[in-house]
Amino acid sequence: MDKEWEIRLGGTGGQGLITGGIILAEAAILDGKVAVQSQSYGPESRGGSSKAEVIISNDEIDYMKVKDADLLLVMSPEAAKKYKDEVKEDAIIIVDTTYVKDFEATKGKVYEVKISHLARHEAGRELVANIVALAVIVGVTNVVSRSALEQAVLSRIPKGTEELNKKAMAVGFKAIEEVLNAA
Amino acid sequence: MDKEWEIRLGGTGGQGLITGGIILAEAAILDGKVAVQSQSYGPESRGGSSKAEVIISNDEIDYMKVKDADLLLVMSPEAAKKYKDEVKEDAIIIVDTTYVKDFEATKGKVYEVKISHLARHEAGRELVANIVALAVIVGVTNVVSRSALEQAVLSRIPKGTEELNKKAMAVGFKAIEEVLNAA
Amino acid sequence: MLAHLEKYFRTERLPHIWCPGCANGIIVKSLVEAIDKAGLDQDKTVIVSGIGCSSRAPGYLNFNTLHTTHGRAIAFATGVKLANPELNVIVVTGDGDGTSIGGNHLIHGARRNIDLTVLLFNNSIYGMTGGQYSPMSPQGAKATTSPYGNIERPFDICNLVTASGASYVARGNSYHTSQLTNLIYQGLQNKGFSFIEAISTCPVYFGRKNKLGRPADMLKMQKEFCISKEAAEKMSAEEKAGKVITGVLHYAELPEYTEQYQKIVDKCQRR
Amino acid sequence: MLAHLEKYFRTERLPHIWCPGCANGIIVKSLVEAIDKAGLDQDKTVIVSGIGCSSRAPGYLNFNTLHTTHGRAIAFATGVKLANPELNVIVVTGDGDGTSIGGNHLIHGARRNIDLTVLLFNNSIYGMTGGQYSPMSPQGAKATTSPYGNIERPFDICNLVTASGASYVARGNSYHTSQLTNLIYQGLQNKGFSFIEAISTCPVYFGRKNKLGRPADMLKMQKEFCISKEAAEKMSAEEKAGKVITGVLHYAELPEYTEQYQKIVDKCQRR
Amino acid sequence: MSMNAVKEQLEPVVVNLAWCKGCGICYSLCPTKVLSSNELGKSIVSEPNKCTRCKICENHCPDYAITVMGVKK
Amino acid sequence: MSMNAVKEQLEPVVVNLAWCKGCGICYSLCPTKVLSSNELGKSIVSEPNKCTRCKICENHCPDYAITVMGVKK
Amino acid sequence: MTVTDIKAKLMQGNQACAEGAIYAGINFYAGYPITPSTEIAEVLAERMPEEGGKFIQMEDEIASMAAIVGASLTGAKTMTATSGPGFSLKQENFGYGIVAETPCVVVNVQRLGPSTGGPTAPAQGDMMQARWGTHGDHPVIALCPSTVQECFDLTVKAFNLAEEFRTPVLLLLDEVIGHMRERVFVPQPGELEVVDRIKPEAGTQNYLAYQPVDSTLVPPMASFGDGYRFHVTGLLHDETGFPTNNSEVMGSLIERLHQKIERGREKIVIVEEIDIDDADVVIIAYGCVARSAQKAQKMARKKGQKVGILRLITVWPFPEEEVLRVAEKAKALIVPEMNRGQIKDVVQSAVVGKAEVYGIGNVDGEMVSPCQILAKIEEVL
Amino acid sequence: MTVTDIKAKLMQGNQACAEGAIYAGINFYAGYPITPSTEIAEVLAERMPEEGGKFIQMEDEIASMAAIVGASLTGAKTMTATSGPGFSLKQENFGYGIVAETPCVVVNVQRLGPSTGGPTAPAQGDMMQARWGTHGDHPVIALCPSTVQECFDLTVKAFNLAEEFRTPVLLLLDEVIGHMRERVFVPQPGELEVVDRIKPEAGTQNYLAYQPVDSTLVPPMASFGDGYRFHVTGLLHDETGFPTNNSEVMGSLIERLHQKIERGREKIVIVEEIDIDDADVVIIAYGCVARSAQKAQKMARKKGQKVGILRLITVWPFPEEEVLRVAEKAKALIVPEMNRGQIKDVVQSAVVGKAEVYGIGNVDGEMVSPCQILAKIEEVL
Ligand SMILES: Cc1ncc(C[n+]2csc(CCOP(=O)(O)OP(=O)(O)O)c2C)c(N)n1
Ligand SMILES: Cc1ncc(C[n+]2csc(CCOP(=O)(O)OP(=O)(O)O)c2C)c(N)n1
Ligand code: SF4
Ligand code: SF4
Ligand code: SF4
Ligand code: SF4
Ligand code: SF4
Ligand code: SF4
Ligand SMILES: [Mg+2]
Ligand SMILES: [Mg+2]
Repeated sequence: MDKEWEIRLGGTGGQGLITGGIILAEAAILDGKVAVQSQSYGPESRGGSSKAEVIISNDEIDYMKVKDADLLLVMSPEAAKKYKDEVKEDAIIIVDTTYVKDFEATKGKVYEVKISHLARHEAGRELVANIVALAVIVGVTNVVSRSALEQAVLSRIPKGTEELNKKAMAVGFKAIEEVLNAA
Repeated sequence: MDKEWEIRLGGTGGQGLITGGIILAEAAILDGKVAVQSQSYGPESRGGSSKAEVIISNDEIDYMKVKDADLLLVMSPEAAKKYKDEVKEDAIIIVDTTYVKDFEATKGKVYEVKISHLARHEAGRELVANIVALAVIVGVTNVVSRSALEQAVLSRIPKGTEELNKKAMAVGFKAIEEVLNAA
Repeated sequence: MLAHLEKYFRTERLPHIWCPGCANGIIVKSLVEAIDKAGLDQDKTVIVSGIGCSSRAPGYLNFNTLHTTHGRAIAFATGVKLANPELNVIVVTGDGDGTSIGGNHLIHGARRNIDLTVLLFNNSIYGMTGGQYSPMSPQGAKATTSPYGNIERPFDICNLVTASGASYVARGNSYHTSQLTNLIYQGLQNKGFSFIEAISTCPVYFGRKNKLGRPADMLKMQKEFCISKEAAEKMSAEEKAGKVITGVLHYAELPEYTEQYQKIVDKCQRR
Repeated sequence: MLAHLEKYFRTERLPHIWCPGCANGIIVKSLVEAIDKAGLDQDKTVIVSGIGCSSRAPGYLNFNTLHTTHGRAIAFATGVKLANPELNVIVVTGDGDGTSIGGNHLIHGARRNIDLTVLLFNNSIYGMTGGQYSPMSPQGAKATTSPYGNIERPFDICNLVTASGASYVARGNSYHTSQLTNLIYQGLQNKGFSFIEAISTCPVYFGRKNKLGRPADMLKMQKEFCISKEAAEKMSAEEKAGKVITGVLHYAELPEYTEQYQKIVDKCQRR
Repeated sequence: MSMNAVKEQLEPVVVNLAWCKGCGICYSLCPTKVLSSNELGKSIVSEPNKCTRCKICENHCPDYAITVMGVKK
Repeated sequence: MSMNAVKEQLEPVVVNLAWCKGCGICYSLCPTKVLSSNELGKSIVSEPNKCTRCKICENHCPDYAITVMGVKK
Repeated sequence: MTVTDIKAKLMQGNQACAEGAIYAGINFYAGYPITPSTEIAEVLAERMPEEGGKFIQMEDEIASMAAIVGASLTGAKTMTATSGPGFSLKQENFGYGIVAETPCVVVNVQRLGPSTGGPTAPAQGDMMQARWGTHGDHPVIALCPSTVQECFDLTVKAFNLAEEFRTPVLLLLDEVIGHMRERVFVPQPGELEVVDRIKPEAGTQNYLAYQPVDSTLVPPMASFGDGYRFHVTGLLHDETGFPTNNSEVMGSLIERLHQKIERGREKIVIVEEIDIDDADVVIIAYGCVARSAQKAQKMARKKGQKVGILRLITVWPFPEEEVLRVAEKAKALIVPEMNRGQIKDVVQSAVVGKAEVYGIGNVDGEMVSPCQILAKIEEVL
Repeated sequence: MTVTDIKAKLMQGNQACAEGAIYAGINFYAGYPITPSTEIAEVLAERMPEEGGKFIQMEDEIASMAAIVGASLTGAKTMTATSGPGFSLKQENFGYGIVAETPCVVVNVQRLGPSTGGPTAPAQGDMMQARWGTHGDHPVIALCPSTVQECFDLTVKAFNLAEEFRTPVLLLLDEVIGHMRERVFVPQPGELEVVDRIKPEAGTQNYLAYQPVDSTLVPPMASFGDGYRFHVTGLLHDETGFPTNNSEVMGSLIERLHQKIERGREKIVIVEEIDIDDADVVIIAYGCVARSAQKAQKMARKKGQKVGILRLITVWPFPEEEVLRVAEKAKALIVPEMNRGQIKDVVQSAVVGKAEVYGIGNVDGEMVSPCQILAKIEEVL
């Protein structure tokens, strides 16, 4: 990939989106790219909505905030509402239909995946929804290489959860392939 | 009196010189004059030397600090040393010879009175040395009227010490008269 | 709950910001029930807090509410109470807010025996900032700033407040809700400095870091380790080991600060 | 005295700034004698103070000396001690410095049981600023800010520090000098937070305002109202009324903070 | 049997799903397993007839999301 | 009797007048009235032979202005 | 009314400040002793109960600042006094008072800093701290008396501004003014304006504690106990008083806090102009140093030098227009002060190069003397 | 050494700051948690014992500041980190550190104020507080990173300056920089300069703790325990360290404290100039906003607009000369910042009317965007 990717991941606190953003950035660095990850919090540290932003580029990145995203992931209805318009015309939008029902895009191409549901029921724990989501993202975009993703995931997760997370990635890749094939 | 009086009272903490300065200023106001009183302290509130300054004038007083005094009272050797040169050529200098021995003036006219000694032995308590000193000052200079002085003294002292203080004033007036007569 | 809810809560601000399963909400319910039992006039009641998760409570309560700076609630409350002694003043604070940065105001409020009712939510952690240890974290506890286990010893805060001069000191917890309500109620009745430690939970930070299970598990633990003073009196030393004693731990009739001050005013004005 | 004087005092800075008859000088003498008895290496000993008349003491003592900000001596001392546990760290403070603005650091130092020896000069007043009441002024006492008599209740500071978690707590006074020396000495021996309240006098402000006579009279009063713990044990309640108990009031062997910390370092570095 | 009483028996416990955060306290503490969780972890009344009106659920719900009707049986 | 011993008997107590602030503690507390005050209130040794070397004066002088020679009689 | 109708009293600056507070109707004082401000507390400890008010000595300055804000919320007029070290400690809660819009008066009797510094030595070293000492963007009102009479009068003014603008107001004394004594003509009741709490109109429904009702942008303020049950927080909030994360609302609160002071400029900003019209050199001075300036100015005029004075009575918000106006006429401005040019730099920024600006900065605890100023006049003329 | 020799790591700004401290040789950290600075403490709680250093969570920010000054006196390299409310509380003891000349590093990760404000919203609202927050006249060194790499590098620099100039040094981060993650090339040991405590020469007799021995005016500093038994106080003192009331000595201490920083200007003041030479408009920016400026500047240049950047890496002492030099060439200066023009005013004062100065000031917790800057460029060109 050669273009600069502005990526926004939106959901609620506890869905692990900030970790998701970090992993994505770390994977990009492993791929030899430049990456910046930033985020926003609710009051002090808890409650409310959560947002992670990642920019991945071949060149130095000046401005670290995402304005109109090239890639948007939404995992809560609030995030969907808040961020769906802040995307580029040709953006890729990934929607976790476990929580976001009836998503109506004004711009971009939408991919609907029951991410959290798959995490809970296929991978085994909803906790890894973020990892499923990352696999979905990479499945659609190849914004980072699969090997870099795997390496980055494995270096950020608690010891003893390797299998769970590998499974989550597999579930994600599989799910998005199905969606892509169906399209 | 018509001139502006810059007065400096110097000694050690506990000699009541600040009270002395206040009484002098208050008396001046009773006389219908303008007066400013200022002072300096040791570290936070205790120890070391103590200095009170009073300016008495018929006009508004701009600058409240005394530079070269018209009238200097010194009640400790340190104060004598420190302040004896910061006087006008024709200054009046009153020295408490109880504590200040061998005072050598470079300028001004010196009046030597054993103020603290008189306070202790004639008035009855050294505590009223400042009042004795005020009477001495007024005796030499008439910087304030005797009646204003008495009124000011009586309004500043603790109840029950009226007689003691009146006596102190009398002792002071008498002592300075003797000095003046002797001169 | 419903009747109280409409009357005492700013329901339009609910649900509150606390995490799922955080016991703070349970303790606030006891507070409201105690206020109801004591029959306090809502217009004449002020609830003051500092900064922390627990200190967000006043925002949900339909009284005069004052959310101050971290640790200073008792100092603000002292101003409120002394300026207008007719107001009932309640302070809501956390273990960090009340015993760490705010420890000095706590002991001085107690010393003055000023008529405040202080309810301290003790979840053994700084919740709001994401799980650092507090002066009430147990020895050995894991927190983000004690990755190797906490080496500091926690205060026995009831003991400390008693030694500072408070007239009423009690301890309750978020499992034994009717006891807690009653302890707060008695604190509200006491004319003087009343202090109630309410053992709470922070399932998200304290619970996770220390592997204490789900929110319900943490409440069940409280049910186990908290024993009432009355029960404790009948127990042997071994039985009491590891237990935390709840109930009214100290009470003394003492002169109250604002009343003492009023005497000076009366004396001065009589002259 | 003479031998100690040259060795332990910065004699070129004497006479000190304290007013005639102020008992601070007597207490400092006991401190120096205790240090001598304990054989502390002057080069390895740091004396830390806050702000106040009593807090000027370190300036006269021939050690590493640190005169800090008002109320914060224990916090500075905590930094000194934890950064270099080989240093003996002594804190000199006043009743205002140590229990009013500095109350929080006092209770937290005690809670951590960090190895400091804290000597609190209690003259029941803010001397340095000219005689305002302090959290240790007796009820009814006159001060420039309590012209109608103090309505606040004083701390029993030994009690409070004990409740905070200190391992050694004692009270002495400026009349019974050898007892005081001994109490400080024992505090220096204790590896942990040691607290000694030394009852002092402020003849100029506290004495005058409360008509307690000359400096010597105030010392004689101390001789009367201070009774040792041992003597008190043999006295009836009536006999003890109005008396202040001196001696070692609390002692417990407890883990010391810097030693506990070292264990973490050792553990980490062994890995 | 009044309408209210009927309703109380059919619906002894009411959950306000808008406020329920799915913490699990109520359904973990309910002694008779009246309550269980839906797929989002929120509380649902699955066995209303087993309810003893002990109010443990209401008392311990941190989100004021549960109301128990009537009085303890 | 050595010179020192003689000196000690004549001068059992030495006052450093430069440091003495005249607070009166020593001469008020001295049980045998060895000490009294000069006209500035400072301490002077007026009855040296009465001194018992009890050191009450030295122990309570806040200004380190008194030294008692020899040991308690 | 002529001077003889009124009894002149010899008062200390700190005492006049305390008596001014009583005149303004103070109900509550909380403080912690510190040289050279302590007399304010001492006078009020005695006087407040006589007037039915409350005096409390808190455990420290942080608590004192907290207590006066708390008391203010019950409707009381409140004050605290301190000096540099205590002023530093009050900063956090001072900022709280600004955001929570609680009227109160904070006195700083300046001594030589930094740190413990020279506790009895005078200085004017906290001028910029007064403006910027607490974190975040905030406006500040600060008044600076030059006479003991002004200690009285400006204390009354400070209470008035606090009530009118719903904000803490600073009184910046210095040790010289605080401790000197001169005569004060104590005004009769009614003689000076006294502004009381601007409350919501009787019968107000749906009172919003942080919603302005007119162009002043100052919301009327109910008291705890009045029956409105409002919420107060130091978090950024909307007009209900409840916290928000909405950036527009947060930004507009901060903007309103500034604008309400901007709009009140005319009422707030006071300067005294002396012989400005023909002046080649204008001395810009405040506090005790203005007294030296006055003496120097008279001496210079006697020598025929065209010197004027712009005395800053209000220092914050800074009298930019007034200074610029003077700069446009005069050749040189001299700013003598007892710090290293804190206000001089602000003057510099205000005059955008329109006049040369010279400073005299004493940081040794000695008052700037008339001689120092005269010498500088010679230098720049 | 080429880039590939070094392993790039993804780090958070706060983490890079903590790791920079470790690289610089930190021995002691004391702090109190506060958003958005807490990660610095959390990383160091874990890392310090591994390195043999000490971490302590104190009871509040006042105690934290006290503890690092105390620890510094034993020879330790020390640091604390906080945000606005805590920074306000540290002010008194920060001033003590300046007067007592104790090296230490104080980090303020700025959030939206005033008061509790917006705890998770970014801001640059404490720039002037950093300069003037403590009472009395004092100099300040403050550095402002714009990248995560700089969080690392400038932390090392801050420790170095603290040691070299015997003074507390401020690191002013903002929430954006503190919380964002980007790659950091962690230098090898020896690669970055690390300055250690400048002690009295071995065998020094009659060591005077506050007597400079050379033209730097920085006295060598012994540690407690070294055998010198010196005295440290926050009172103004002479070169022995003992307090004095002598006005000359007091004044000259304050003067020396300022002069030692003045003389070190060259070592202390760092700016980055981008495309300045032909620029009509120069953006003066710092911290996270410099990143927006960089993006805007590139976009403007693409449009053919002659725009340059002066990035302030050192904010205090203020790079007056550097700014003036730019002002003499450019037509207009734009100062975008996340406050109401704090640094803009300082720029204004520095350029004495030589160039027009325009500000962009966000106080709503939103970062200044490249668009805002571009719009302003259009406006002023
Ligand atoms: C002066 C200051 N320091 C630090 C903080 C950050 N802070 C906010 S809440 C908190 C701790 C809260 O802990 P606790 O009082 O136990 O409340 P909890 O969140 O656990 O209920 C801290 C340190 C702050 N807001 N202000
Ligand atoms: C922050 C701060 N607040 C107030 C003061 C003023 N101050 C100096 S000493 C003191 C009280 C000292 O009382 P105490 O500790 O009892 O000491 P003492 O003088 O009685 O020995 C006060 C309030 C100060 N220096 N700093
Ligand atoms: S962080 Fe902890 S204390 Fe705070 S709301 Fe969440 S669970 Fe409760
Ligand atoms: S003021 Fe009191 S405490 Fe201070 S030196 Fe004098 S007598 Fe001692
Ligand atoms: S206790 Fe309350 S919030 Fe928790 S699951 Fe049950 S109803 Fe929901
Ligand atoms: S009232 Fe008791 S039995 Fe009924 S649902 Fe609640 S906990 Fe279960
Ligand atoms: S006790 Fe000491 S200072 Fe006091 S009078 Fe005696 S010798 Fe002098
Ligand atoms: S040693 Fe005893 S007897 Fe001798 S002078 Fe001193 S107090 Fe008196
Ligand atoms: Mg907590
Ligand atoms: Mg004291």
